[in-house]
Amino acid sequence: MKFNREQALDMYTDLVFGRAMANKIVEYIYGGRINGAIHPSLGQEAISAGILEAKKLTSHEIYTHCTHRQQPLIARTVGLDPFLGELMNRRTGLMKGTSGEYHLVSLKDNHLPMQGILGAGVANATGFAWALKLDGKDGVVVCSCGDGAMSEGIVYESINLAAINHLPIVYLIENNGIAMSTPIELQAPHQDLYLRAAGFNIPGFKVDGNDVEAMTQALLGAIETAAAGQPVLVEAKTTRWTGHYVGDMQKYRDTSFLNDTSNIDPVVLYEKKLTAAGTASEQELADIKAAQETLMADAFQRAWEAEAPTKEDCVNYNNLYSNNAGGEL
Amino acid sequence: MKFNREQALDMYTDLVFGRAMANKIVEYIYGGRINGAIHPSLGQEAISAGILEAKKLTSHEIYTHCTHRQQPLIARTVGLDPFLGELMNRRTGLMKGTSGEYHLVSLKDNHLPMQGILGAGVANATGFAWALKLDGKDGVVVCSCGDGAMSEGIVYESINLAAINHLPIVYLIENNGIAMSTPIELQAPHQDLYLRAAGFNIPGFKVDGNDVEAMTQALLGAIETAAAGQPVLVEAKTTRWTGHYVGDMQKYRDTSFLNDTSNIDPVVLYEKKLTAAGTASEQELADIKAAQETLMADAFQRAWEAEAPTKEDCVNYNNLYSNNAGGEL
Amino acid sequence: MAKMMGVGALNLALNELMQADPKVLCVGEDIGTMGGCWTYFRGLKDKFGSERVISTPISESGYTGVSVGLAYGGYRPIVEYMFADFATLASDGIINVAAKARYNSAGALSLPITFVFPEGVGQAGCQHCQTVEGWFANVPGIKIVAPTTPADLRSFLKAAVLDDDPVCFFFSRPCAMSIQEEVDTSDQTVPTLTNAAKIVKEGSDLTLIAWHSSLLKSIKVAAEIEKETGKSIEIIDPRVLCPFDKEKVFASVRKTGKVVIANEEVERGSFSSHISAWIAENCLTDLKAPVKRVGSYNTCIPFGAVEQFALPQEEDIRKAILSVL
Amino acid sequence: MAKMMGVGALNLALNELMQADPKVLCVGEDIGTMGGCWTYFRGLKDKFGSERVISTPISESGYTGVSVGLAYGGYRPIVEYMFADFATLASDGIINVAAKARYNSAGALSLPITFVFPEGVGQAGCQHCQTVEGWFANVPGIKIVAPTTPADLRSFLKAAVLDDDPVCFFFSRPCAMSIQEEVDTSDQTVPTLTNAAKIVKEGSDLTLIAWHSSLLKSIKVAAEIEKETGKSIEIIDPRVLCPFDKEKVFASVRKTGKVVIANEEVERGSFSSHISAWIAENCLTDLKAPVKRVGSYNTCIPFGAVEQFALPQEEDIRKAILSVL
Ligand SMILES: Cc1ncc(C[n+]2csc(CCOP(=O)(O)OP(=O)(O)O)c2C)c(N)n1
Ligand SMILES: Cc1ncc(C[n+]2csc(CCOP(=O)(O)OP(=O)(O)O)c2C)c(N)n1
Ligand SMILES: [Mg+2]
Ligand SMILES: [Mg+2]
Repeated sequence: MKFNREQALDMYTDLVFGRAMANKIVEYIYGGRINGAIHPSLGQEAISAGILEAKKLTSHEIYTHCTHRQQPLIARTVGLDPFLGELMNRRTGLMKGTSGEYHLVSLKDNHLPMQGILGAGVANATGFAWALKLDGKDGVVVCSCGDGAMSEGIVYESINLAAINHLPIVYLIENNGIAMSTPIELQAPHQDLYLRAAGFNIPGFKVDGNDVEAMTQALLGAIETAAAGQPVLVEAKTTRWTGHYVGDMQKYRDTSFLNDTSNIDPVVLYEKKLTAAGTASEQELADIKAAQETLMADAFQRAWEAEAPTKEDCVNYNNLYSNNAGGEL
Repeated sequence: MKFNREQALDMYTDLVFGRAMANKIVEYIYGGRINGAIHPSLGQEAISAGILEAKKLTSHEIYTHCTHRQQPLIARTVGLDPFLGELMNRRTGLMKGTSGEYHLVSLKDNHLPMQGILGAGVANATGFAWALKLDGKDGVVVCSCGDGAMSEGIVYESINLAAINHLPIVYLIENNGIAMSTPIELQAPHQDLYLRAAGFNIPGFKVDGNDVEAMTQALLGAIETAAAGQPVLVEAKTTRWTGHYVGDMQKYRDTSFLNDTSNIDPVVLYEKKLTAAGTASEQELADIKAAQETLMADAFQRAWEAEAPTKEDCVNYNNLYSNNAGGEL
Repeated sequence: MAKMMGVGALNLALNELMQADPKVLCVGEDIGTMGGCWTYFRGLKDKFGSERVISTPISESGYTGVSVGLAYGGYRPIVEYMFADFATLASDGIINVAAKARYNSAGALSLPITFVFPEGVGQAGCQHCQTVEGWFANVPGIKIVAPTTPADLRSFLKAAVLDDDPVCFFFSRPCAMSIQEEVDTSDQTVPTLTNAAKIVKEGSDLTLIAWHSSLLKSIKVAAEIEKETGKSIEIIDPRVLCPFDKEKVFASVRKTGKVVIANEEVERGSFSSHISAWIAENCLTDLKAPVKRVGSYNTCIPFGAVEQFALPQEEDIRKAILSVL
Repeated sequence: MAKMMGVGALNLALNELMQADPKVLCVGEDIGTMGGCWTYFRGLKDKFGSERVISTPISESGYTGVSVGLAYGGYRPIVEYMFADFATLASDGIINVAAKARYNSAGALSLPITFVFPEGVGQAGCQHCQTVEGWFANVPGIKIVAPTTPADLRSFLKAAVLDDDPVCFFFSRPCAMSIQEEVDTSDQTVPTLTNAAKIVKEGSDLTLIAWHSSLLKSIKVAAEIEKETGKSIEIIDPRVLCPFDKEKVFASVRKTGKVVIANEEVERGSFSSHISAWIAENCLTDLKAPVKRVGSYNTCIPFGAVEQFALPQEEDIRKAILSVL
């Protein structure tokens, strides 16, 4: 598949949007402006960008279930300010800053609920795909899951249900080779997790998760398959650059690969490709990047200055139960 | 592999032991002498018999985790009277008749704990195999699981752990094509469950579960593989003849296949084979069968006449906690 | 009016619910052609199709999570677990996901889903006969419903399903498969889950709070004791445990000053102990005697007919009443 | 003597346990090279090898069941869940399997296994910050241990692991990663799990029962109130919730007649409500005021620093004490 200039610059923009966001998160955390364990997507931006581009290019309505490492995708989907408000516990957040970046949900934006319990959201996303099918809607769920989360049994229960019932869902494994401190070798008896698809009679294949065009293309194909009622498993291979969360010193692994990331950096790789092909000049790309960085810095600043939720926001029983069921119950 | 006459008659004896037991269970339940939902092995006797023979012929110490349908294997392993005592809630039972046929455990007999929660015992058996490995013992666990129970996620979590850690365990799927009322088609997207092995990088294959010699041979091979630190998955194809439990009227399926079971009856099939090959005469086989039937009838009668557990047996807090931790706690 | 058992009443409620709203679905094991292990899904698949009566593989965690997803997708799933003991397998989907769903959207989304748990004994031992509402007592975000009689099973199942929040619905298999009752099938009233306790019988000397099998035993025993002693006993069936009808219960306690709570939970950590705590914390000066609880032994349920040894019997309820009356 | 935090004390206990008995194993996520999420497994893998310090895939249900199997196989596993909230995923293995293991062998087998749950807040929201001992209160067959101070964390972890039954061990991450204490490392005494409550401070006007963060707050608040009012407050740290040290607690209540219970559980269905029930059921005539409980709001824990809004604060404990004193 050939992407045109507009599409290419779209993908590039998403890549540098992601990169700018990850860098800002690191900066804010070390600056003491964000608390809690936050999982930046540094080095994995091509996955969010690929999903975003596939969403734009496909004719099917796409719903996404994101991992904790798909912050660029989440922010693009629910809006940057609502995302950052949640990241920094601000009333400007999608959920008024009360329930946090781990649990974002916005059905009106096609952003399915995220769960802090690994694996749990995969089942929810599968159920949502089922609802689309029951409704006779032309929709597909792209459901992401980390390599570590793939060890949870509920993932296989979900895939089994999807396969038997021909649900319109793409399971996307974001395999960055590590789960917190646990390398894939201790997580699975082999590194190719897409091979698990065959046991459940669904197609499965792998793709270079650092190549945004390959990601987009793989997803577009998978989305067609899923839309036709055939769930499918796509494994995107990528690399985690940072610790599990910002602040994690990573004493548990050799990080010398970071000395030269030119072969795995999705941003650099795409810059090379675009300039080599003459699709865009270095200057054009630098301008796009700078624009995203400014946009990001401004948004972070806005979030930083926004007010925090109040105690009433946090312990409001109407946020717990739908009807006035008697306060505390 | 060729089995000698002694081995063949051994297997035949186990087959008719199982058949006699299943028939007696049906008789006792309809006679109102056994309560609760009991799952007879009618038609599936070759699986228990195959495991028993493999246990005898292998040089490795074998521990078994049984399904609820492997009653002949259980009875042979823990003893017929202790088994029947539990089946009928008698003080002669392995657990004094208090905890029932669903939960038999006898480590001294290499019989691993059975759980009434499908899938749970598979994880326990995997852990036991791990203990064998840690101990440096030459032991192998043969861990059975029904086709229905194969839908539980914990099974895959367990297989993954076994595969990564090279545990000495054979996972044996007893695929009788149905789970309670649910046919395999509604349980899995394809009928060959052994194909799930590849996704976890362990060998997997299927075997005719109604052919006792094929069963034995397949298991002997699998046990060697497992003993060498390579977990393996064996799927035995068989057929459930009765309802899920005795009393289940099976309105949910077509049972016309029962009109002619000659091609799936493990007892008849083996009788034909043995007589055709001249290994034994019809009379010899009939004598063996009659002996097992008598033995079974006597054992059932003994159990029936034994006394029930008392209230004190049932609510004894020392059976709940090891040390005198204060009665009710 | 029609005479029916609890399972018949549940079946009626399911028919009514599915008829009224195409978004109502049933999810569970063997609920299709077979009609469920306990018969109350019978006929639904033929009437509403296997798309709405979803018979699942044996994957309790998976189908719990998937059902939550169906609810996010606009459906109103009724999710059955064959035995309440299997709540352990569903507990993540219920406790960590469903119960938090509305909070995690800051009140923007509701999650209408009903988890149905058939509980109580049936000669199947310690992993198939537990009484487990207490396992969910410490979980904000879910409601807990535990009716006993056929008429209540029908109307409170409807109330649970029509409620917009996650509800755990506990019913007693032994009750639902034995006692029969005339049910007014024309009555379409759906009760609210608030203030749901029912004064089964008024009285002034003792408040007897009970549900499921113990409620039936309590009614019988109370009548005998009233005859023997001339005292009068007020019997309350809470029907809904959460939101608990504190008002009606406290009012009764203020009147009688004496309380017995009876059900089949094991004593330690039971829902009945929360009720006991609430009563003592709120009605201390009204109490003329300590609250007395009757429950199962703090041990496992033995297999087979001997299961009765672990459960509270009429004799135990009688003794408890007499000890405080 | 050595000054250490709770996590240091846990690490010391693990070292001592593993050194003393080769059958002791650790099982959990990221406990190998990384030393666990909360640091207390540090150094163990290097010292005892990855065969005994088993770092698992992210499969809580699976490794719970597998650990039970290891215990059947003669080992004594210590099984960690990174966050206590994940207890849902382990609950089948704990509640239906481990808790029933001895009963199901009619007392023939013991199952020595310890499940370790780091709980309490840490700015990670409603699925990572819950306080969950109440979820296990209604389960016969397990013991429940919940120590607070570094010295107690060490000695009660040892007691839990050396106990022959399944034990759920709950500790507070915020406590274990903040307060430091001198621990007498030469003291090898292992306490029993029975009669384990500790009178932290004697007093005669009110019994204050508290654990984890609330215990620390309680000690501070009680001292202030004592100064202000001249009354004396007895503070009890139960340390073990099951078997609960009813004797020591009831004796205190009989002396003081007034009770406040403080911890971070949400109020409804909490372990503290069982304690309240036990006290009222056993010491009714001694009570001069209703038992008062201080817990978290009956809602979810918000994400980030605002989590404090949902938790009991010193001010709440103060108010509760003053309301009954
Ligand atoms: C059920 C569960 N277990 C453990 C955790 C703690 N945890 C959060 S992220 C993580 C690692 C996840 O690894 P992976 O799925 O590969 O995603 P990655 O962080 O690499 O993107 C762990 C162990 C959790 N949140 N939920
Ligand atoms: C977790 C769990 N879910 C459901 C059940 C109820 N149940 C007992 S046996 C059974 C069917 C099992 O089917 P399969 O594994 O194929 O074994 P089979 O009976 O065919 O031998 C079911 C649903 C259970 N015991 N445990
Ligand atoms: Mg990863
Ligand atoms: Mg089967």
